[in-house]
Amino acid sequence: MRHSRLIEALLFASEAPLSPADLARVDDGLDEEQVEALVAELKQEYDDAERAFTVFEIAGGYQILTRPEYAPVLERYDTVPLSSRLSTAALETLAIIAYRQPVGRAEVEDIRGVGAGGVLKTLLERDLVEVVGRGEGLGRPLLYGTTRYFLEHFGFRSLEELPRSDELAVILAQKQPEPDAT
Amino acid sequence: MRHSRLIEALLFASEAPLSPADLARVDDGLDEEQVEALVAELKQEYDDAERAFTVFEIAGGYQILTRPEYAPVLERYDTVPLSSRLSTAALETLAIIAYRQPVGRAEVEDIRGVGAGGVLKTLLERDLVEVVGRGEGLGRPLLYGTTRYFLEHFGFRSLEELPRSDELAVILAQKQPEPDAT
Amino acid sequence: MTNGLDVPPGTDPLLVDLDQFHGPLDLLLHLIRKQDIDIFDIPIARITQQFLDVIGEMGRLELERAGEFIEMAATLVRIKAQMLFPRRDDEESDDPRADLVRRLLEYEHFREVARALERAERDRLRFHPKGFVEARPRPSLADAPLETEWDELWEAVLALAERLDEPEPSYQVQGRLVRIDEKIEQVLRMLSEQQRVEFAALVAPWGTRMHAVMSLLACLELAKRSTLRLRQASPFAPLWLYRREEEPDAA
Repeated sequence: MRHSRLIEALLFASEAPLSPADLARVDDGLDEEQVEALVAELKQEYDDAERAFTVFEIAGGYQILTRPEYAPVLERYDTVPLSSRLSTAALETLAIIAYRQPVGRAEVEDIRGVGAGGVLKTLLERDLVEVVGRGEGLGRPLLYGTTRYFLEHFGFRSLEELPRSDELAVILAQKQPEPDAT
Repeated sequence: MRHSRLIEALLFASEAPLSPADLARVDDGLDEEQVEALVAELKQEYDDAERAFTVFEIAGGYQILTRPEYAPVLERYDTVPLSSRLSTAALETLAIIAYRQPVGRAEVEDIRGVGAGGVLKTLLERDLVEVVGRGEGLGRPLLYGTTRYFLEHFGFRSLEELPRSDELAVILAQKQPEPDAT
Repeated sequence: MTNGLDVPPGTDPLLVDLDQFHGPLDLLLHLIRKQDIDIFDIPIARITQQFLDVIGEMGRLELERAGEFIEMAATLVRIKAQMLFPRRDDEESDDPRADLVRRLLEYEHFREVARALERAERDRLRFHPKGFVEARPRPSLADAPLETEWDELWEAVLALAERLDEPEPSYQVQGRLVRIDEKIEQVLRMLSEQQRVEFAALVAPWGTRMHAVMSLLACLELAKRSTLRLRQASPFAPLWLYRREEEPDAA
């Protein structure tokens, strides 16, 4: 393992600043001067790559911290209210799950033509969908359905009450694409 | 500021994994799919530069952690916090809750053959399990399930990653009503 | 050897420190596995004696733990007594040991899972998070009430339908095989949330004959397994599925 990476690991995982003497203890072949040179090199790498963090000298030791210009963003982030509306991607995914449940992720992705991993996580976290079983086939994919909270939130007593119309025929009828169809 | 660096700052400054939805909140112009692409890019940069840390997918989110090969070095330093490990009683109780959730205390005690009050209290305090509802029947017993932190603690991306074994199928099947012998 | 075990000295299964056991099932499993006993044919008299011998040494155990071991001892003694009654050969399922074996296997399984969790924990602890983080509130979606209304979702539905509109839209659900086990899962799920479900509600989301037939077969199968009860006040009246234990007049 390279000395510079040992130092990087230590600076990252320590809860307090580490002095050159502390860092030199990591390997018999290291002295404080070498440590200082390696830390300077590390800082240069972070600066060149414009990382959001870099090495700071604090209380006679070194510590990796985010750059000060990110402080306002981080602070604002903590106070920004969480989005209380679903994104378009989430709405579409929820629509497909509501009308085609139980349905696997692959089928949702086929219909929307894009990955659904992140969106599914959001819907699960929001308790709007849940895993309702496992499908057949490779890896027995998880099948998703809507939750009781989904019905409550949108004011339905049962799935039966979801509006249906001729326009929806396609969503309802879209065949699951065969894996071997080209 | 570049989106990728905003995300880097957030991941770096967070003590817990952040989901794509969490990260997307940092800027109105970001959606979850873009976040996922940016995180993948960030991870690639860390890997290319052979940083001592990189981005890991854990508990439905992302977290920057040191690579495991640095563990022996880090554990020699008392400035690196050590997480305490769970007792066998706690692990057994968690195993049952993880697979049987939502599950009441009585079922946990029945399976282990010992009282579970003290262990459950510890698991609740450590945020590894939570009350997820109430069961039917006498006294409407509290039902427990695992938390997101449970996934974090064991490094699982989701409950799907729980260890599985061939016997598990047998045990879970037994939970279903027995088919008639006739 | 005083306990009459035919095991070599030094591996005496009774030479155990009770503190290392996490309950009576753990101890029983130890006795069975250490002696290579077939768990489906436990020599109950011998195991009971060994179990009693071990807990005879447990004076130093605190009362609560002692209770758990004594309860198991009582169970073993009861099984032993039942084994003395002659059984008819055709009554396999009446083996008084059956429930104990089930519990032992179940516990052994979760003990294995716990070991796997322990390994996962050990592996996870090799990845170190950032040591110093400033205190920041942990964001969680659960803190933000969902404001999306149905009309927004409905618009997404319609937009999606339009986008998917093929030259020859088919107005029938087709192609997707309906499986009885999917239906069984669906029924079980609905009955876990509600005490009773109208059959029509099961079929409504799909509304095709194949779904109706498979749903009905699923219900009949579950009724046969005594998981649910079907009720219809009169012919052509709505058919209701009741969760079995919720049945008011169930014994």
